[in-house]
Amino acid sequence: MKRFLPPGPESVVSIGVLAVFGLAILFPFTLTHSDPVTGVAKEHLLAPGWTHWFGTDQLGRDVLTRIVYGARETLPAALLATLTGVVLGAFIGGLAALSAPVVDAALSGIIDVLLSIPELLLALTVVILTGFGPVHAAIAVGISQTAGFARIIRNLVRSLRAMPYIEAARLSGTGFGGMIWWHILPNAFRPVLGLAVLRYSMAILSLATLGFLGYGAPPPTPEWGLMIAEGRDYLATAWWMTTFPGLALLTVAFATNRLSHAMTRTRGDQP
Amino acid sequence: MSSFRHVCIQLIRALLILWGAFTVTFFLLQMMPGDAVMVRFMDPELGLSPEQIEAMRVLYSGSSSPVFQYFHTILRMLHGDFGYSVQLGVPVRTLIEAALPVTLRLAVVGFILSLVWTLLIAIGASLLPARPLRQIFQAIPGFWSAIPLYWSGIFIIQVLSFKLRLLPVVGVGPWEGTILPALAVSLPIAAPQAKLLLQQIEETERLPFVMAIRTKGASQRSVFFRHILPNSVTPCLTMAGISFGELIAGAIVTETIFGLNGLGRLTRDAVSGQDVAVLQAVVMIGATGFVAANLVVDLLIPLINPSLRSSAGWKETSGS
Amino acid sequence: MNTQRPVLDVSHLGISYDGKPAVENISFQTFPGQTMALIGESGSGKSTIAKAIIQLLPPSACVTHGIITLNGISLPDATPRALNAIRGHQIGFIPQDPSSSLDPRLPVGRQIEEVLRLHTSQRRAERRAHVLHLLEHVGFSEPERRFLQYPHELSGGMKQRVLIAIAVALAPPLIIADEPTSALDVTIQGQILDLLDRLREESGSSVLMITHDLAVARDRAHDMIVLRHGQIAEQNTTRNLFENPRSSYTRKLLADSPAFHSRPATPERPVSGTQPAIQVKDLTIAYGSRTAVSHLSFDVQPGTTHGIIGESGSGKTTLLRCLMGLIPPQSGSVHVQGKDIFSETSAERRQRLRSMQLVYQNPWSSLDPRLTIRRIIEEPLRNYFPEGQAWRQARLHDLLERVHLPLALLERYPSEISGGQCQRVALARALAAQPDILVLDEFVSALDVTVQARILELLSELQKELNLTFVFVSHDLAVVRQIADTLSIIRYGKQEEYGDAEQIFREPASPYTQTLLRAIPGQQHSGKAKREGSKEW
Amino acid sequence: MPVPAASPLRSLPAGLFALICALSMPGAEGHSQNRTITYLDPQEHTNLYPPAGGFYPNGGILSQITDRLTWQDPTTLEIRPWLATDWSMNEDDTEYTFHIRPGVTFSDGSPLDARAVAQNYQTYGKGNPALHFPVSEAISNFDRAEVIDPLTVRFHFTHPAPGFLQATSVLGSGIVSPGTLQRSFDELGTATNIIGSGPFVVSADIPGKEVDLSARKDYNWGPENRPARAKTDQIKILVVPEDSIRVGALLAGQADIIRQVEAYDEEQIRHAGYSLHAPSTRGVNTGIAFRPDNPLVADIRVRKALLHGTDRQEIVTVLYSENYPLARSVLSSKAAGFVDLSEKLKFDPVLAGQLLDSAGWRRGENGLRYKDGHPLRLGIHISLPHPQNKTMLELVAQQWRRLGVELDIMSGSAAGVLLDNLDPQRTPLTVSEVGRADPDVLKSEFFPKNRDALLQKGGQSNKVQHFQDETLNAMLLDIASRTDRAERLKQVVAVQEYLIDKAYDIPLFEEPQVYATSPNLTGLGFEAVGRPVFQNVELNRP
Repeated sequence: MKRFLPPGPESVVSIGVLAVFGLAILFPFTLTHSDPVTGVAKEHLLAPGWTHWFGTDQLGRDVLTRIVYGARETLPAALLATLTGVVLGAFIGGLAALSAPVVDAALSGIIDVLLSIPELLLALTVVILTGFGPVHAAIAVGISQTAGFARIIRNLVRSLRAMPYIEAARLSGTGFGGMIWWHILPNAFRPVLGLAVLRYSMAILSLATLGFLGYGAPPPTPEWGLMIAEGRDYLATAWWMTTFPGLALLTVAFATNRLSHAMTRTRGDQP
Repeated sequence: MSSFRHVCIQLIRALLILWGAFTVTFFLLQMMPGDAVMVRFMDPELGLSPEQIEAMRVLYSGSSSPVFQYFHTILRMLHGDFGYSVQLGVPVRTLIEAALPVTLRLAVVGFILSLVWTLLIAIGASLLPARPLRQIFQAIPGFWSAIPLYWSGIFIIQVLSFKLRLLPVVGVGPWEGTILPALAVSLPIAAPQAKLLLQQIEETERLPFVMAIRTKGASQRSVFFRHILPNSVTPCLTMAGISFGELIAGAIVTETIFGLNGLGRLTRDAVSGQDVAVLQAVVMIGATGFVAANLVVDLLIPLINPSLRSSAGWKETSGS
Repeated sequence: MNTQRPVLDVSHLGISYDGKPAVENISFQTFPGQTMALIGESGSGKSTIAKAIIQLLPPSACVTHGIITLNGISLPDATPRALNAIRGHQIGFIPQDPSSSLDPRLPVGRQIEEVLRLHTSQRRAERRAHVLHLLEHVGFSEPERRFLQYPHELSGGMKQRVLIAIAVALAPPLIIADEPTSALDVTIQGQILDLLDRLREESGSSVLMITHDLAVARDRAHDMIVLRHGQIAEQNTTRNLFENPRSSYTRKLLADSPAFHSRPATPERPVSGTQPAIQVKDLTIAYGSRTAVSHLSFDVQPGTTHGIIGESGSGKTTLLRCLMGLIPPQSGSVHVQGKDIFSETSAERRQRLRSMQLVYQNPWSSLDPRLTIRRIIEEPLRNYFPEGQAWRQARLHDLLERVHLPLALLERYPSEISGGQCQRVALARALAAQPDILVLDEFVSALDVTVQARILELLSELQKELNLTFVFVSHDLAVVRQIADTLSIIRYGKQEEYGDAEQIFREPASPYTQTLLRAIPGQQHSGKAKREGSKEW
Repeated sequence: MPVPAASPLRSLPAGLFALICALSMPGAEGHSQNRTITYLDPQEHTNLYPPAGGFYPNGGILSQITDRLTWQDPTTLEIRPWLATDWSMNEDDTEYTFHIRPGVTFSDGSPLDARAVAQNYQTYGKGNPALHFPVSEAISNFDRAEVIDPLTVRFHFTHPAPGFLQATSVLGSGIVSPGTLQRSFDELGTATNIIGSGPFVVSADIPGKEVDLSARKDYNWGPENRPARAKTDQIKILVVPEDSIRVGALLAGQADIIRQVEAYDEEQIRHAGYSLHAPSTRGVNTGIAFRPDNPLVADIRVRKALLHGTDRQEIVTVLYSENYPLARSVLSSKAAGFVDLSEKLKFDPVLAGQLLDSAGWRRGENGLRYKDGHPLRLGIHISLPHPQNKTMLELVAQQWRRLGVELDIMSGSAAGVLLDNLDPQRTPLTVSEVGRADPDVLKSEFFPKNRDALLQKGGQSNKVQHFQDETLNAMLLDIASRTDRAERLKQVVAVQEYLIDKAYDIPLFEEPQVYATSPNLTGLGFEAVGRPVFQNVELNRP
């Protein structure tokens, strides 16, 4: 594992931050004791203070609690989105890079077509086609990211294919399957992982954008994008409602971004 | 001769991509549940009977098969006719004519601003005297790409317009009204560009010729501006081409927040109202922007980088 | 020793990288009009010393002690501004790799002009005239045209001339030449060194030449310092060093340098008679409209070594790939063990590929960085032989022993072992397929002479024990001379000469071969530079 | 030493700053005298065919550019003359005769006479299928219009139409030029195509962004409280969907009037010295209507339980302000025929629990109620036009959860929501509200051929299996056709009681339209249903 996770203060801090949010996903009740869905209506719109660190929202729900439980909605969904994008992208991109030039040209053309359609618009269309909801939104974001992944993976695999050690392996009698399994996959794994981590932070933002535009989880789900979207109406009255979920989003996205940065940098073997 | 051939090939490729984008969206939109006629005329405010609604539907979309409509729509679009917005009751062309300048202004100003940021970040990260300062500049792209656009937009309005009263956001002229949204949209556009530029600068700095130039007695600043920067911008151009297409997607959010009535707002309303003709037109505009930006970049790269004059291709150089 | 005032005075220099000492206690002086050579293998610290002198060490390096003065000015104490005024003006620097040492984006004239712009108050027109003069001075015949050309339009030798023009533009008292010719073909190498000698004589500059090549140093330097592990192994005049080396390390270096030895006498091996292992007939290979190789023919007898010599761009790599069957020829044929390799069935092809292994030039890029050495060597064993785990294990140990590698290496990754070890692994992998023929592509070019000598010994040993046939491709005549029985010399894809190796070395028939042989460094003595570099090539 | 070509390090940020400063100047001091009044509306207008004026942004424009035959006094709800100087009707309300004021012209110069009025009503009352004009929901039983003389017009009805007089005063009955009605329906999406006789004329329409109004200098035929020309020359109606931007822009002096101020922002607006206006919409109160076709709410005990299990007071206190009075009936307290039914709407969670128990819904492990293994889970879609509707539903959900009932708040694409709302199985509940100052409003909301809030068989939806309430429908028809005003109002009371007794609707609060204006602006008036009237608006220099 140490071959994949580089040391260094930056990645340690990033991993630490992500671990806290991981804790929020797995055991939210260790971080907060309130109910994320039902609030005390009388205590609505309270400013941050000792009892409510991040204040309360318009229904008297603790904003911190909603952020903690919101991690559960936003982060796994982003993971699903990224996985969808990576798997589809790796399939299309890998297929293109490993196929005959004609197939490669055709697939590359398809990739370009998908790239030319604005990502968000594609995601919105897919959500409307598949129906609203967190899972559908995640898949939509994944599909909208697929083309980008596919292109990068195609170029990566093509450059790997040109490496002397691939030819050396073929001269050592390794077949096509063996070449992919033993040589291409292990060598593509880390760059793709680094890329996926970067895309993960983008997926978080895209999902939050869908939530913001009203295509994500239904209320009263404490989804971050939705919280920011709702909170902005209260900006003049209750700044904390949009500020803190925004900061949470920023923190996670920044941490994953830096992690990806650290991962792709070490040993400089980025594609 | 070969460069003419190259341009021709790229043009044909661009047209194929446009055709592909049209086809994909046409059938995606056909698959949507319900339609714009329903969304608009089933509104209880209008109190129309189901029979009347059905009559409306026949009027708008005709009763022909999707395949016929597909060819019909292509032919229409080739003549510059984008059809009729069911939702707003206006020809799509009128809508686009009103919306496109707004978004183009936003895109152009935002894009220029993003280039300014990119350059400033690169300069700061390379030339500032103190190492911690340089590191802060190096972290900016990651930080900016982590900011949700709608969130920064909200804060830009609240702080710059309402608190500091620098610029009004409502009832202002087209260019003035573009500045704040362009500022908001420029951050996420600048982030990946700056990240790539920093990466390239780092790579260029490792190249032997940089060391060779230092041995001539050139100062750090002179080496940076005369050699490192010009040698690092090529891949960023590619990225810039791609990000131009994303500006339109970014516009959906920005225009919602800033109350601009450009393509983004049009798109958003068209999506929720399932106004297929409008969506189709928007996709074609976005795709055209994307393809055109890439063509321009493709033709620009050899001008900037003499060693690529014989063989240029943005396909291979694009990255994350 | 020398009564003149030294140009450069280095004393007790110590440098460390991240706290680990890289260079210790180095002291030397250079004098006007003289060439001082710093000799050493990779990692000996020679480039570090050069960078310390010009004060361009990477941030991780740090000068721990010692003094560096240039004409009495202490360089480590100079301000950045003062240093910029010294670099290029007082110190000219000729970098190692001409192909990557010019800004690819600017015409070369502009790049020469830059040094004038930085250090003189000349106006534009004056600078231009100066640059044109310099271009002419370093041997360009059409300076006006060259001025506007981009680096990618020039050959390696031309680029090196441009870099020399930059270094000598302001006639600096000190010129540091960091491996100035190691990336160039042997014929061009001589011309460049001649040029450098001429300029030194004209300007009276002091030259500090950094090189790994004893032969080059012998031809050009007045004094020499042999470095080993960051310390001075020997400091001597060139004559003394070669005639009477004091340190054992110098003696070992001299012994391992192929340039100073002809081939050790080997028992006469059959050069003709039996069926050739490889038979190439009238082979022509084209890439698109360009002909890379034309009308090549040679035979290789089993158990012998055929050397193929060519400078860069001669088509030797193309030939080799065709030999392996990786690219088809336009005309002509290749027979391996009597069979035409372009009309074989896929089963035959698989069988031939097993018995004919290719070993690559770059030690690292031909080994998959994500696999352990064990996995790498096992690959052909798994693919070609159905035997089980135990057999493979035994075979693995046997192979490792054959290439003289310790068992401990098995679980390491390629990035964790040295270049020489990598080449041994590559050799073991090739041998694992139990081949009859090994095709070796610039197999030892990237290695230090001492390592190179060991690998060459290993090859001879393996050939004897396993009765292997070698095709040995190289640009280095001295190395090929050590190992080849027969020889092809190719130039621009055409065969210049083919025949018995000793015969060719003794009595070269083609003028090109004669030029090549003459250009081998180590045959002349310092100061006696031949005037060949004045004409353009 | 050579001098480097440039030092962007220093000059760039400075230049940028200068640029921003330079550009910010006009914004900071741009308020010239006699300037245009800026009105911010959260939504853009859609089709401006006058009968579609019920949509607020449409109403906001139509009420400035069109006049009606009559004017309804917002305080007394009395019908007063406007374009019609006087009128008469026959015994059974099947014939109405109006005398048109002489000298009125449309903004294109053509005369507004009996012929024009007749053509308007013919279109509103019967629609125009050829040009796709639908029928106005305000006009029932219309037969034909007859031009008696150039300034006299008579309308004939198939059945008694007692609501017609009031209907001539609503926004949906604004008179437009005959030329406007000869355009196709779709062309009326462009505001400049609407030619009316009102105090303002549309001078520009930038779709989705802006509608500019300029005053008609020759206007002198307004109703009695505002007879003369408009006090301001220019009104700019801007579309600004973001709540926080409308409020912020108002407070930052970038706008003069804003519509739709949410309750939580009222405090700071008042605090900053700005004025709030909250005209009532006087119709059916905002509430939650049941679709009894869905078996879950077919049982009156369940509906009653939810009615009594909803803490309406908490909703009003927590989410809204005094501008949102607690509903005391299905109808607004300011509507004609209102009856106070507070006693029947009491919050009583104990009773609610008992009712649910008796209906067979037992609490399960997790606190939710189950019957035959199925949870009591009711779906509802958010109704975006209503203030804080999503938050309100979340609060209702929070309250119902204590009863053991799960309120499933759904979202979806516009088409999906429409389809869902027509399917009682998916949406046993819907948010109901309609603004109109006439008792007919009850019919508009609940009658199967109208909005059909309860979704009856034979109504708007073909998904309904059984539910039909003939009693209710008969009562609603009765209101629409009863001629005697007192009798009519009695029937209105009966319908309100019936709706609550059957627990078809949970009325929550009386919905106002909340506007805020800058302190130096005066003269903002309102229609009977809360649409703004800009005729008397003017800015007083501070």
